[in-house]
Amino acid sequence: MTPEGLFLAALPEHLLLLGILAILVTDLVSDRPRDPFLLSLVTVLAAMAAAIGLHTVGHVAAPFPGHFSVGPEAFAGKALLFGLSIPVLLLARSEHFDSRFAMLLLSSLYGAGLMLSADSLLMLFFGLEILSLPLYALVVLAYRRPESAEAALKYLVLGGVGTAVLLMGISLTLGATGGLGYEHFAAALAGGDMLSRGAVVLVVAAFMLKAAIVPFHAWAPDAYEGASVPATAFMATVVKGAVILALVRLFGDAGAGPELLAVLIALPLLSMVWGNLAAMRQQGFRRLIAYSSIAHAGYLFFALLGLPEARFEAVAFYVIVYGLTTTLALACLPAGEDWLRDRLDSLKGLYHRDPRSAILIAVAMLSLAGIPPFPGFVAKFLIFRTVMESGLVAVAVLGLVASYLGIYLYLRVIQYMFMSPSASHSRTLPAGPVATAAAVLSMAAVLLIGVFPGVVLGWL
Amino acid sequence: MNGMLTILVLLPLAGFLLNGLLGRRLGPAFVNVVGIGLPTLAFLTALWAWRTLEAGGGAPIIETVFTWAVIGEYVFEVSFYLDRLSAVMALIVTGVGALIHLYSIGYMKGDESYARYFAYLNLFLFFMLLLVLGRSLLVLFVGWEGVGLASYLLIGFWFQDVAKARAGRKAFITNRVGDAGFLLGMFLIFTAVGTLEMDLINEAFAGGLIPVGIATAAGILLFIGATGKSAQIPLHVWLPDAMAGPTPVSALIHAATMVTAGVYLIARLSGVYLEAPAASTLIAVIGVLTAFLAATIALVQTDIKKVLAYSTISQLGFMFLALGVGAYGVAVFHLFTHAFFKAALFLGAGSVIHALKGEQDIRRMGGLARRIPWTFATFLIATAAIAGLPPLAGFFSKDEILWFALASGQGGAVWLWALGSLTALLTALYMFRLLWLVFLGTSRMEPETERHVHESPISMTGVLVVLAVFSVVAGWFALPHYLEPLLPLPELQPERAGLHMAQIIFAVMLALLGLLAASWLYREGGKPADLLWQNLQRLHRVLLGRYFVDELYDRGLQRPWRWVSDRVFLRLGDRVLLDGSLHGLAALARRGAEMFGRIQSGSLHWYAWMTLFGIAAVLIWVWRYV
Amino acid sequence: MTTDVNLLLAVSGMLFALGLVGVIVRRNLLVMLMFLELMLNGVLLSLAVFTHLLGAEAGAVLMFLVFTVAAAEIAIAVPIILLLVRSGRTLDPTAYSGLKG
Amino acid sequence: MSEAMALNLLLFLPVLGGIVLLALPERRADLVRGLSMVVLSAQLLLAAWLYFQFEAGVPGLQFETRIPWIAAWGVHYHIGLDGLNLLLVLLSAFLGPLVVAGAFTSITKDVKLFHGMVLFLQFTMLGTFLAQDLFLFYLFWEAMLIPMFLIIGVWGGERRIYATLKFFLYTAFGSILMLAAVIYLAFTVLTQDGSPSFAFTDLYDLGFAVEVQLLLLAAFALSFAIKVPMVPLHTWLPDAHVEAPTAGSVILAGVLLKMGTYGFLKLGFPLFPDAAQIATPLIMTLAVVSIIYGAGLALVQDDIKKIIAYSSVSHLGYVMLGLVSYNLLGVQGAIIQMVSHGLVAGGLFLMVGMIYERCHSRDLAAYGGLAKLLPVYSVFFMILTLAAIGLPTTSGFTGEFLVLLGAFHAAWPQFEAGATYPLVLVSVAVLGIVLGALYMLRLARRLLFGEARAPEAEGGTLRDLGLREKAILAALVAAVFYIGLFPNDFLQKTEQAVIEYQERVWPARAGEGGQ
Amino acid sequence: MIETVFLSVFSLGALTGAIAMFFLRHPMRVALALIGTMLSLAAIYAQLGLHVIAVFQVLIYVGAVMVFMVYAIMLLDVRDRSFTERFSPLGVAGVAGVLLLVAVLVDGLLRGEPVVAAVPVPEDAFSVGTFAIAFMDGFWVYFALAAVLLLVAEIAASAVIDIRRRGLDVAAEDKERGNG
Repeated sequence: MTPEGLFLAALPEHLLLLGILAILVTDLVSDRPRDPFLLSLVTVLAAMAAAIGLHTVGHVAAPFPGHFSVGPEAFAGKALLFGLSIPVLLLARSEHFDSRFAMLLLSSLYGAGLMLSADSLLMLFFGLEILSLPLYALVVLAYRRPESAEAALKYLVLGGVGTAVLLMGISLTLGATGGLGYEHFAAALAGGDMLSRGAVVLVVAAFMLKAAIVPFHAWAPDAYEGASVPATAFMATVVKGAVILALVRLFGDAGAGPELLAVLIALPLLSMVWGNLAAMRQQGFRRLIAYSSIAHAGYLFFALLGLPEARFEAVAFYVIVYGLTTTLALACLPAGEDWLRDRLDSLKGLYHRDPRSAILIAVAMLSLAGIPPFPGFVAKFLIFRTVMESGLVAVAVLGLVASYLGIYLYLRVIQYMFMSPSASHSRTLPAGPVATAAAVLSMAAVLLIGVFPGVVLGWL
Repeated sequence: MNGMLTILVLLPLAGFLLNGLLGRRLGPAFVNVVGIGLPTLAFLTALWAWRTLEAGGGAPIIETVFTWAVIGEYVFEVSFYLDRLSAVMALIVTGVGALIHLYSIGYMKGDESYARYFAYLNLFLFFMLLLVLGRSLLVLFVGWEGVGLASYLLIGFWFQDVAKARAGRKAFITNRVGDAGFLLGMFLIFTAVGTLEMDLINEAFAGGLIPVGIATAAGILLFIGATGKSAQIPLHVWLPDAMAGPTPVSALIHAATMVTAGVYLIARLSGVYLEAPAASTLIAVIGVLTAFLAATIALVQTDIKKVLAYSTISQLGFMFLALGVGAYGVAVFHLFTHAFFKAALFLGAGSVIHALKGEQDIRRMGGLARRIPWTFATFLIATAAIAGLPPLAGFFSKDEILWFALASGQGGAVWLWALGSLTALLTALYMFRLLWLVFLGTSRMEPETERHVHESPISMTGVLVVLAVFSVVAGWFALPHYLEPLLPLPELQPERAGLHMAQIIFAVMLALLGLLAASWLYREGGKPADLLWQNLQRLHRVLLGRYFVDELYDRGLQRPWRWVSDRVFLRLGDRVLLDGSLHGLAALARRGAEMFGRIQSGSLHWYAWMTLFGIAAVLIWVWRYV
Repeated sequence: MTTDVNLLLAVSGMLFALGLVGVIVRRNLLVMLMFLELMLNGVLLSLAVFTHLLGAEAGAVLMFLVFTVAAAEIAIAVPIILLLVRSGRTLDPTAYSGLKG
Repeated sequence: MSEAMALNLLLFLPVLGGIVLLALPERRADLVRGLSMVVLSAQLLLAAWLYFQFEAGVPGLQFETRIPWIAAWGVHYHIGLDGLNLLLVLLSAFLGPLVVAGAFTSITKDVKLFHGMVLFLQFTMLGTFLAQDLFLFYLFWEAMLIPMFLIIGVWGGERRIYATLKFFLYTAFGSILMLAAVIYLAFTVLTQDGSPSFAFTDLYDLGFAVEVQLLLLAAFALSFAIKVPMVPLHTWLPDAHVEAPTAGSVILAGVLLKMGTYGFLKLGFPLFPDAAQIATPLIMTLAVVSIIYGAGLALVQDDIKKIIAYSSVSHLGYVMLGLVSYNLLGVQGAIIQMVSHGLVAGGLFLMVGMIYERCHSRDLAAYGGLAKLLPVYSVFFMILTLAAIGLPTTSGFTGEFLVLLGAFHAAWPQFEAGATYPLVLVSVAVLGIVLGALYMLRLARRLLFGEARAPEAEGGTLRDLGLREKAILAALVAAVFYIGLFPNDFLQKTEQAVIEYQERVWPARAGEGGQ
Repeated sequence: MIETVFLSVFSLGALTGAIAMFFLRHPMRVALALIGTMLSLAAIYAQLGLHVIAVFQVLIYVGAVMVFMVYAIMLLDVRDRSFTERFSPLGVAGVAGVLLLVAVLVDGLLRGEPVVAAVPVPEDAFSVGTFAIAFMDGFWVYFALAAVLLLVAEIAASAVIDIRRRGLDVAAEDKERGNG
């Protein structure tokens, strides 16, 4: 591989690294804190542009054979993750934004990029770590209350357990198949012996932990609640998307054996029920989003049940839609003190104070609930069609019924905004201009996808 | 001429619309002109139509107005059909109708809803004409339901009185029960024949291609419809209550015309019934029972209009008896004569009520003959007519009925005749009772009422006179023979063919006997009768309670239905089973949510344990065999 | 040879399990962190066994990377714990359960 | 303007109106109302024009538009008119302006949102009827819930939250299983035909095993039956109706419920004919149970709106009965009955709204003798009551008569072949007309007749109907009588589609008369 | 044979250290027990021929990580409930967890023989020199990434430490408001 090849294939990652370094350098050089917003935004935009460009020209390369390769799916995945982080950046801009936040966010994206191009479990593990480590800090970074640190700690400890489990799985893969490449994992998937099965299920369990699938989900509600709004948005959208997309890539063309299949059916299904039900009675918005994200992780995992060629499309589309709508909802939250704006009560009567935000949140909620004509429906349709196509009709039906349980929690938010009188303590203000920009951006994308889902599907 | 029948039908409709929309604003004069003028015009048109029909030698005139619906091969047309039967009906309807409109001017004077009254009355005429002129069962049904509506509206005319509004509702609902039967019969005929045109239906049945079973079923179902409209057992209960309406309405709708629609229907579809002897027998039995039982009830009623109402039911029973033994023409004949004398009776009663400022209880009347002579005279004539005294109208028609009940080759039987004769006796008895109690003897009126007694205006008495005249002469038209080409009279049973003269004499004797009995029992305000009833207390109670049919319906149908609706459907079904299970599921979801919330306890140790548990579980699962 | 491998794998599994259970059982944040390290050590042992057995360089590389990652995790974990202790004045994680439900 | 473009315009007019609406200032309620009125009136004119352009007796769709939308899945933006949806489109367009006009004075809060939602609702309803692509259909079908959810929830009565959630969750549950069936159909098309498609016409031709058909039909039927609603899936309806604002009730009764029956007619039965044939006795039973049960419940209610709500359950039972007769008479009758019920129940709800606006009570016991207080009102109320009872010359009669005739026509040959049950059911259904009269006349009696009294009527005087209200009701009553007297034009335009329906579902029955 | 004895002894050492970690009260002693375990493992690695790993185990793990840990312990010598009560409320459940997971894992690992046949490995494959060359040859990208990882960790750690400086005032303020 020529140096140019290396450069080109990993261009998005290079750009991100460059951005991190640039911010670091400016931070070190200058005395007073400088606003790294523009720099980080440009970095992400450039990385996304690079990914889209390379996707468009159909670049395919393996600069580190057996470890790192790129292709259409990798670029598409990266582009969409980077794209999703743009509204998150805008959202972050309106609160606690500093150079460290920017660097950590970009680092995490860097890890996501690695995961989406990984060809070996080594690279996957490393990408996952680079993705996760900044998150612990991101959670605590919006430090306004002791709970933030608590949230970070819980995330960190359980994340550490997850890392160990993943490593155990990788180690067993090595033992079972003699290597750490994706082809070895595929062999383990296909193999029926104890080590292979243990390896695969432990790797999957680790991914479930990172994606917050019941019963490995316990960190998520607490971490989301403890984190700041942009950090929550980032975790719920980009991180979750990266984890699942990486898992799809890891599975490749392989399907799960019957034992693993049962796990891949039962736990996501349980997540849907658990997340949807537990979200029903939440009083904090971020916590609600957390439980909702647990349920959505369930839907995303369902895509793995589908036929290999359909998985990426289903997951990618779902991630785009889910990410955009979640960000949209979070971006439209009224501004104010953190504890106050997080309370669902603050949304009461929002329509009368700020109709635009209320409508946008309502759109986001309905899309998350999978109600047409919003794109969440198309995404859900795609997922469950994928499941059904692989012959698991009953499973798809169960999944749909489980997804039905989630409708109420989203309606409840709408009910608060439109049908309840304003709460007496609602000292919140309309969302700020940058957050509004994030909302508008997300909304535009949501609308576009809603009206022309075919275009996005075609692009994927 | 084309359009003649359409004009005939539309005239009253125009009256309804004009009076209904403009009457209130334009005042009583306008209402009078429209309300009387249009029915009169309609009567003239009917005469003209009849003349045209006769000019054509009685060949039916068919007039298609428009096509209501075409569905596949089936065509539902709105068309009118005039033959002798419908011509007679149309003449009765418009003639008596016009008279009663005229009468109403005086009767309803000063009522605040004067225009509404005439509008309704015109509406009734419109639907009644649709009923009698409609060629297809569908059009007939439109009229059928329409007259029911008009009846409902007019019974509840003084709607602020809850009892009156209820009576209207009762009439409508009871009729609806019959209508359900009617509809089923109609459907059955349609399914069997493929058309609803009644002339074609008759032809089809006459052709003998339709199985007897279908004819019987259809006959019975249609008869159920007829029992509703014509107040036959068991659907007779609404008619006495219908007397809540203004008296002219009772005369027109609930005596002369609408209630005879059932008779008309069966006569019209005689082709079906000729093929269904079982259905015919049922009709005869129901008819004679109705006639008898209603007559017994009429014996003890104390409301002047109720007596007449039960008398109407009884007379309708006679008509059905005639229909049941195949003497369709005779039934129509009785219908024809009954229209006059019963209208005269009702209007006479109206005149009495008018004179007494609304008093209807015959126990508080008496001795009115001198005070209101015209009313008395006409009432007397009509009473004699209904009692069957020769040579008045009722004599001829009723005699024919009894004769055919005995001798008809299509189900004539001794017991039908015997019961019918007994009823005839009772008829004379209760009618003369009424006459005695109201007009003769000494006054039992409240002094306040008595002071105001006055004869009715000429518009009312004039009508009474006209009707009385017809009550005399109507029987002289040999209507059954006029209709015979259309509705042939049944063959006589050979062994009884010679008994006609004896039967006539016997009938006259019965009428006279009734007269004598009444004059004896009801002298001095009915004291002898009271003595008699004291000896027959139980029977008296049963009769006063009208055989408790209303109570039976209330306890047996209405209350159970309400109970089922309330307790079973609403409380058990909707609230407990359906909503209950729904709320149960919701509660389950809430419980689940609470449980999940408790599991998320905030303890890091516990979270780690859950993770451990999960890992152990998935490992055990995938390693469970090998 | 098989006995050795089995012995070591069993030890590896036990270390891994003990590490995870230690996180659950001990009531001291720092000790819990150490048990996380114990888990990683369990993994490392199994990796070492397989690397040895198969001569897989990748295994050795992974072990090397695990060291790095372990160091990085501790580097982030300790400041977070310091932050917590600063506000809560205890190393007992049961005191930090404000987020729940 | 070509007809196909006109149809697209018809569908998208509310959207265009909604976009303009967004630009209007919140304070100018009059402008908002005026705009909605203009938009919906224009839509009505367009619908009427299309109705007259619609050619009777031509097989298949007219004014069709078919544009690929999600090409990879074979989803098309595919709309068109046929005999099945023609009248329902006309009905929706007809009720639209009336609803807005009816809300002139009753909706004073969040006027802009309200009209936006009405326009949105109109869009989704028309979309549901016009869609000829299952994906598109489902999209509209579900989207309809959103505006209705808000309309009930924001402008509703005291228990509006409960009612609107119940409405949404109940209907959404049906939809979710239908979605499963839709997905199943989608990939079956792909496996059978090799190319993805959601077009109804392609789906009609799929051959499934009977067991599969039964499951799929069950999924579709659950969704449709909830919306109809058929007993025992009806309990959302009274709550939704009672709590909804007048406009919501009118649209709910007028159009939304028809989506369920339309679903059966257009999709449920034709897609799964074998299953439909097997399920016919069950559906008939449920239809008749609905007729009786709804009538019974309507009798024991004291809330005026609940009475009308339960009457809807009963009336739509007739529609279902007609649909499963599979002969021209019954199905044509069912279509007419749908339209009729839309007009009548919609009108009754409007009238309840009018009286509620004046007296702020829906308690039947609080009223009496309105015929004295509000004579004009009473006349209209009486006419609509009678139409609900199915008195001849009103639309209710046309529908009920044809339905019952058709059902009888279908049941009789079975009776002759030894199957008594269908005939018994039809007979019970015919008896249902008695029960219908029972509760409607009770309503009329207690409301209009008796001693004159009404809450909040000072000195016994109430303002009778104004010109606007009279115009609304006059339009409705005119339509009611028109369909009652001259249904033939409608019937001719729908006939061809009904023939196609019956041939698709039960060709053997089609031969048995009625066609 | 001697190898087995050697491995057994050090395995026992590692397990003893691990179990001791459960029962030692002071975090410092726990740390020492862990170090003991790690050193035992290092010996095992060396015995398995993974010399370079053994070296790293001692250098990085014991040398760097544990020393950092020990510093933290000394810095935070909090003698609170976590000191007096060694076990969490989930002690019993934890023991059940031990039994379960140990049983499952050990059973699974013991029954699961590697299916890939063991390959003859050159004796010095994992000597520092050979391995370094192999590493730099085939896996150098990970070296670069390790640098990135450490950079990221450093940024993250410094960010967290920075919070300690500026964050507490805000936190106290917020808490007051939240309560009030």
